[in-house]
Amino acid sequence: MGSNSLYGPMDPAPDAGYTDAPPRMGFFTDTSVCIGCKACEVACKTWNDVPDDGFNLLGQSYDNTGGLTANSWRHVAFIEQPAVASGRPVAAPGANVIAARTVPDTGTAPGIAPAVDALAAAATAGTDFMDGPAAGGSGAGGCSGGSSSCGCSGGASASASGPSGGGSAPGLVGGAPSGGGGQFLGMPTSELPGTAAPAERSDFRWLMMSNVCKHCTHAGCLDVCPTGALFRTEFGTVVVQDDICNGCGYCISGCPYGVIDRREGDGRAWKCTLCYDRIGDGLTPACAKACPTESIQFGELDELRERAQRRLEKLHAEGETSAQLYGESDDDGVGGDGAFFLLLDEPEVYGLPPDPHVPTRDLPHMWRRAGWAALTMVGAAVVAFAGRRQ
Amino acid sequence: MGVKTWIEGWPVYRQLTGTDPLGRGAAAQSKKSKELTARTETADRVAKSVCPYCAVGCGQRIFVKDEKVVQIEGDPDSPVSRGRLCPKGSASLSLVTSERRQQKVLYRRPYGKDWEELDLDTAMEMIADRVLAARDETWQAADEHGTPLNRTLGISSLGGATLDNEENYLIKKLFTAMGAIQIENQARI
Amino acid sequence: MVPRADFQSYYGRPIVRPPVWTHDIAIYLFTGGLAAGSALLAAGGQVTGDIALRRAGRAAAMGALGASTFFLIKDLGRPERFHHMLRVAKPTSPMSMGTWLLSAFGGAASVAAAAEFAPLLPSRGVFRLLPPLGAAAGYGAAALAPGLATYTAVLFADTAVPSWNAVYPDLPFMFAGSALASGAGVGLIAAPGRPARRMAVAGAAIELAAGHRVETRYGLLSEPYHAGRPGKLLRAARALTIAGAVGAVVGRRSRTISALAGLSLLAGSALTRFGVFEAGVESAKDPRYTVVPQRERLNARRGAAPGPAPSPRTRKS
Amino acid sequence: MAEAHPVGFQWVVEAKNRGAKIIHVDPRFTRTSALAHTYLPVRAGADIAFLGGVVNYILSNEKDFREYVLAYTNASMIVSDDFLDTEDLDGLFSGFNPETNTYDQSSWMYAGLEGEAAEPDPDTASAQQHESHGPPLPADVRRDPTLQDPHCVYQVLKRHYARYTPEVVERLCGVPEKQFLEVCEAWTANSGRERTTALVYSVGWTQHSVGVQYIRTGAIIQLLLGNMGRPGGGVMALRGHASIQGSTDIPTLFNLLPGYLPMPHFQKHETFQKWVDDIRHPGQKGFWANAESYAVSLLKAYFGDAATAGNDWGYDWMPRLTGDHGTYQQVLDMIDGKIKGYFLLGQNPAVGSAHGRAQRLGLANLDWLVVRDLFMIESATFWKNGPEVATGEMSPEDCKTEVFFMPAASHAEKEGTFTQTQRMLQWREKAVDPPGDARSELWFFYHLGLLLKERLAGSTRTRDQALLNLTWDYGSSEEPDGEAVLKEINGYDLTTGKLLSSFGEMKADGTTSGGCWIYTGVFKDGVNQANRRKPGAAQNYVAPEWGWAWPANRRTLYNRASADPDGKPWSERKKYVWWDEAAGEWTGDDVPDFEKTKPPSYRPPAGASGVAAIAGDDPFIMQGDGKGWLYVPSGLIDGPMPTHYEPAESGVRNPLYGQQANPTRKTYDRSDNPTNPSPPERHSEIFPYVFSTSRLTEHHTAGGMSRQLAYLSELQPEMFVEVSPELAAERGLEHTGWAHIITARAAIEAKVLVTDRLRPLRIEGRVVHQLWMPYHWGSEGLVTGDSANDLIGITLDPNVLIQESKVGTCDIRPGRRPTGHDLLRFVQGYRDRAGLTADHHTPIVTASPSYSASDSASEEPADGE
Repeated sequence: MGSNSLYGPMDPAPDAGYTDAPPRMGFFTDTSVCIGCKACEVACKTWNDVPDDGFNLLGQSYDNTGGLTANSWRHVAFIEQPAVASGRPVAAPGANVIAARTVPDTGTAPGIAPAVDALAAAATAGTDFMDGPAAGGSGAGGCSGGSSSCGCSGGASASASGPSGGGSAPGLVGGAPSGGGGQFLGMPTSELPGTAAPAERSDFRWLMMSNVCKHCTHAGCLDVCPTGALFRTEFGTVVVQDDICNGCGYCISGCPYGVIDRREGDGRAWKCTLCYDRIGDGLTPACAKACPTESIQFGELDELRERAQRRLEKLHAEGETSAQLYGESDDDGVGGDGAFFLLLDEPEVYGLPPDPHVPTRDLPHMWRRAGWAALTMVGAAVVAFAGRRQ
Repeated sequence: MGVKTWIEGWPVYRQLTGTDPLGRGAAAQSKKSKELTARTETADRVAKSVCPYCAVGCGQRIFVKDEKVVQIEGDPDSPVSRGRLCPKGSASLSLVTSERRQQKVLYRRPYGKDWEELDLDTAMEMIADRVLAARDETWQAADEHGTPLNRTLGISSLGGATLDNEENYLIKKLFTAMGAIQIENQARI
Repeated sequence: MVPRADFQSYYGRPIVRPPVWTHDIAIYLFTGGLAAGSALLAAGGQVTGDIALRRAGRAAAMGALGASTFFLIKDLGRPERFHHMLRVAKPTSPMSMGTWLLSAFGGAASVAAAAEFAPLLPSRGVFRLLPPLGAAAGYGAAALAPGLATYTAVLFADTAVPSWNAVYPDLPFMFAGSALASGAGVGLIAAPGRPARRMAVAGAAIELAAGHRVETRYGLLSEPYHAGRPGKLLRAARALTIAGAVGAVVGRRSRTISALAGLSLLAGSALTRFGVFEAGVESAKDPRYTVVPQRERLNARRGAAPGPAPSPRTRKS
Repeated sequence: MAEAHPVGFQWVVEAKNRGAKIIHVDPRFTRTSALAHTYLPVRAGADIAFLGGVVNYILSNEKDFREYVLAYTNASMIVSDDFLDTEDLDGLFSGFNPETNTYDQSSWMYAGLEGEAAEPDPDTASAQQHESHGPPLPADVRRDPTLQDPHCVYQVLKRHYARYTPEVVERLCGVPEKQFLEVCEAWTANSGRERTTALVYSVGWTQHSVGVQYIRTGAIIQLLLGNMGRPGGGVMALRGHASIQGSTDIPTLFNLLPGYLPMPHFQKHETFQKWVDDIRHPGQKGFWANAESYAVSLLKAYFGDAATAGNDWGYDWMPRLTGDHGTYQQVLDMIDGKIKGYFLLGQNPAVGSAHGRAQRLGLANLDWLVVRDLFMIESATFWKNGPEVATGEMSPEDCKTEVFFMPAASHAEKEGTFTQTQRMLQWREKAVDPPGDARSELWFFYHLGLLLKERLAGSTRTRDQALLNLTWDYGSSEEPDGEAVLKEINGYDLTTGKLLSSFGEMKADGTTSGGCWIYTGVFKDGVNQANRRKPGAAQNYVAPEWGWAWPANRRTLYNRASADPDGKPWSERKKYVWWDEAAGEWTGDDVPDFEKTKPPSYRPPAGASGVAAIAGDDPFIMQGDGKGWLYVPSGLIDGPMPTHYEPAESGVRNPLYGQQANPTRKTYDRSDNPTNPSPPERHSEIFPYVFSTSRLTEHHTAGGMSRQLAYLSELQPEMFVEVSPELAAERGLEHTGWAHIITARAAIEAKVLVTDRLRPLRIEGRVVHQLWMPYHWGSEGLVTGDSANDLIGITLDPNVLIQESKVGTCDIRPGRRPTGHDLLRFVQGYRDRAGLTADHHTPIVTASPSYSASDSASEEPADGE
């Protein structure tokens, strides 16, 4: 236990009592080479004997498992993104994700006016879909108006039922496209469809990311676990011990990333173990081993961080300016992630919190406030009885 | 188990006496966790294999314990795949061990409303009888001009792209010898 | 009304996972607070010699504690493994600390409650020790009671649930006040008197003041406390608490009004817990409450230079 | 590639990380597009226009790798004066016979050789025999090394593609000129001495009525740019089944024998000698001259001692083809009651083959059916769960087919070789025994063979002699010995009993055997070469010691072309195989695909034939002239050069020619196989949209190996259709709502995914919407749904008889499809509106009558009055 035991940079394994800890191990997930094949999801389930997540078409591009759950310890997110509407500079040749580029109308169809405005609207409206709740004024169909009652708003209304909604299709209620009943994606409502020069519709990219437990330096789930089922391994990873967990559910709310989850019918909490059994025998975790394009890389965290920096610099040099590392820095709110990412857009686009912190950061202060409150309570009681002593 | 062992096994005691006062690591580790080992390490044997799905031909290692397949994963030695597998290849274990796999010969008699179970040997005999009967019934020794044909058009077959070369070889050899030329596979589709 | 914030998310799905806890946990919070408030009431009665108050307080503390334990265990995914809670003692886990606290309080409250049966038992042998033991246990329980009442606020606050975590400075006071009010409610029903009335007023005042801060001081993250169903619950809770406090004062001469005031306080306290519980759940379900404050914080930290954010894709609505 | 071959795609990603530029052309934005530098949406069915545009760009800008082209291709050869191009004949080549819809190819030949043209047989997919070698061709051809002769291949090609300008590409394919030119520039700039470009296609390319010509166009580009036979170049087919290459090499195909020997044809191959001569063409250049050795060795492998010179090695026992016996002909014959029994071996045509309804109706009209599979599949349960049961057309009570479901062994439960997509054989070790009654195909056919032999024992009937004389000895245990079979395939020296080490050792005198000559060498030195597993990291990047590739373990075919005519590498950067003057042999990273000690300077003596006739600078040693063919003077059924034809179903009138679609395409003009109308016919607007189908990463073909597994089913749980937002608006389709898709064959339903990944294209000045569906679903499994293949009709590429299933026309409507009998009425309603009455016939020849000289050809709408 050290001075940064609750917050700030530290090496977690020695802090957790491993006097002779091996180097900290982790994942670097480079989404710029992810092809969304989902081998990681399947390899993980195969190795860890994880049940399926139900058979539900979610309509979230090719994501039909929705998110990380007790039954999906790897999860591939798919984001279809019209890039031009974002105002994002069109990436230079050689950049990573140039899609069909905008070209001028070639005039091969003289009778058809290039409906540029409609296209811009289409692309803009398209972001509605991507952005979910950010219902836009220019949005089309049922998404317009930013009304929180619209299915697209995903706002504070009860429509946001969450992913564990028992087999329902969360995408359909939680800010999903079809809720409003109209078209949602790239639909200029007043224009004759297809009258625009197709290539002008937008620049387009399809982002994919294999998400996983972050194995935080300061792990909210681990900190709050009352049984010690969650523990820090000698590799610095965070593992739930299924022989200990009693399913209190506290860890689920303790996680700032929404990773860990309780399995229905089983009652215990489950999440990625970073294949504790495999890495203990010197093997690569199942997902990283299967990953065809080395989007998921496993190794010593220090080395992975260097590798990630180099990759980031290369992408920046190639003009992919939106590339960023996520969870790599050890002075973020969780002391750095043992499983960190290279993203091509802002974290929240992928369903990641932009600036998470471990709740335990404020725990001492919380206890102090509770102490004051307790004293206040005592004081009130004393006052209540004061003057009645017989 | 003595009281002493019991006490020493109590994480709170380990917290108080060990290097992990907050109880977040070494002290909280259970016996089971401490003794974990990968099931590939304890397998009885490993078969070198190849993924059965597409034609990339990724190397697979099949781990067997007590005559059961316990894990299938990529073969890192393969210069084709370097140990990697796609989702289908990664699902090979469940392909092989699935409880949904049919393990019994099933028979549906003409106009039957449902399957019946059938003994394997009986099925083989019945199939052999039907092959010979269909062959005799539809045999074409020669065309109307006497040009030899030596064949039957009464029997056909489809499949082979998922099978081994050795199997395809026997299939083609046997069908050709019995005069059945209508033999096709996915390569035509 | 907080202006609607623009933000991006992944198909509007939650980022932090909404608590898997059911309303059992809200009840647990209420009964825990009730046990704590009652224990204080009992101790007061003990000190002031108000036996009826003491007896009612001890009984209520014991009963509430039993219920509390029941609901806590009931909400476990593996209830048969409840005892695993005592495997470790983790200062970083409010639930671990709370479990130890609950156990200690449980012991004390049980002995105190058992002591109330002393008159029915022969006053010889070990039974003679009961009254003094009960007295000690009663004080012990009272000493632990404030902790029991307020640790649950830490339990909620020490999570990634946005609206629980953010309000941690005020939540313990809200719960402390609520616990006092509920304890006072027991007093008003069982043995109405000045202390109970005073405690009711004090508890209600603390709860309402803290609650007001929770509902107003935390910007976007206060929103779930006044919007939607949690808002309704908390408004109802406030009304009941106010009514209870007023009733406690004006119903001085009426046993009926006092009892009604007591019930009102109890109901108010219970609804407060439900409201807070649900507000947290709502804040976790909607990614807005996770993303927006974090994004603002991040942008502020990055200074004037917007960096890659705020994304140009966000639009004003 | 990322979509259907993700693990192979790792090499693309690696190349990209090293600076390669990735271009992806596809009707829909896929997971491959997501990682490509450039993605171009293209109209399905317009690939020849696109690639032809590239050819035009290369030739009109003289961007070809001239030294390579001159030395290694037939660019300089002079084509007959009689040849007339599609440009002259409104979309037909010279020699077209409108009665038979076939070509007399003599005018396509090189000048002076007009009489030498082969007679490809459209019924027997004879072009497929060219997988391992070119069609016959005499050695000496007139050439013009200046490439100026107007009749030389180079000039013929240039004229043919002159109209495929960027502007035309845009009009036909919907690809904007600017983007198209970027691709042309990138492709040509990255080809030459120092650089090579790889062309990778997935075998959806084969599923077109001009499928072979698609691939031919790619080959022309790669030859012009000098990308063949060189590292990092080539035309790479990504095939879709574990051993689909193997099942073509050792074919379970009607028209082939192992090693691409043709199945005997009743007229052309009446005698052994005629058969062999038809393969080797006495006097021809190249390795095919030794065909008699391969043929005799095969018959020795089949019939053993019973095959003697005296009985022509048992040739007379072999069955004969008379025409088309392909899988689609078979299915129609089943419907017509001509076929009694059917074996389905790990194949699920009720879902996986075109025209699912015809497949199922065929199955229902058999006497018996044997289905061998791992899981219960739709083709085994059509009689109770099929769509036709739902419509009331079929019921168990009325279905006579006797069905045997025989559980099969999985890949882990048997040993043997798969041949992967790069012709590499890899041996699999057996892990465990198969469960229950599950058995391997090897077991099944071995024991079936024993039973048949047992029943026929003692028979003197001629017809039974082949079976009785068949060698059938594969070990003494219940499960036959897979290695024994592979050894038989490899072949023996029968005088010594030793295994052969190369097909060069095969003899025509009956002293050798070998079940598949191109596989000879897989047991080189008595070692199972396919079982070699030297780690890739421990060898050079070609990894020659992992598995074994045919022929002779060569990993890149025609790799002699990686060196210049003098035998030196074209560049240091791209060195691969070269002539080592000091050692007097070819050497390099790969096994040289050339006679090891034949120097670059070797010139064949006059009158040489066979291998000796291959010059030291002729890299394409299996071709009749040792050259890469830009122009195919003989052997293809539909033309010597690829030409843009519209798909058999298209809403677009062919802008280039009066001839709308491939005039030689194989059609089955029957009322149960209607084709949606295309211009110049009327009513094409009844089916206004273009659709394509393909695979998802998460599933495998007809779903038999994926929809049964929870881990894959959860990833793609439902049948869906992808549409652009514009099409969604036009038809009122809602995201994740239902829609139904209709063709003249069927109506199926699917969930809607509205996505920007599909976009409308502007073709010929009007908007063409394309929609896309996966074809994995059927009625069995953990996740079920309608089958996309039900939508598709049967129209085949004439060269290889593969169906056009990658493009068709359809309509799409919101909501679920009708059910029961209403569904039949609903589809009939579409047919009625489209004029597809029972006596309707789709016009084949639509070129201007003055060119086609045909009474039937007509620009007049044929609405089937």
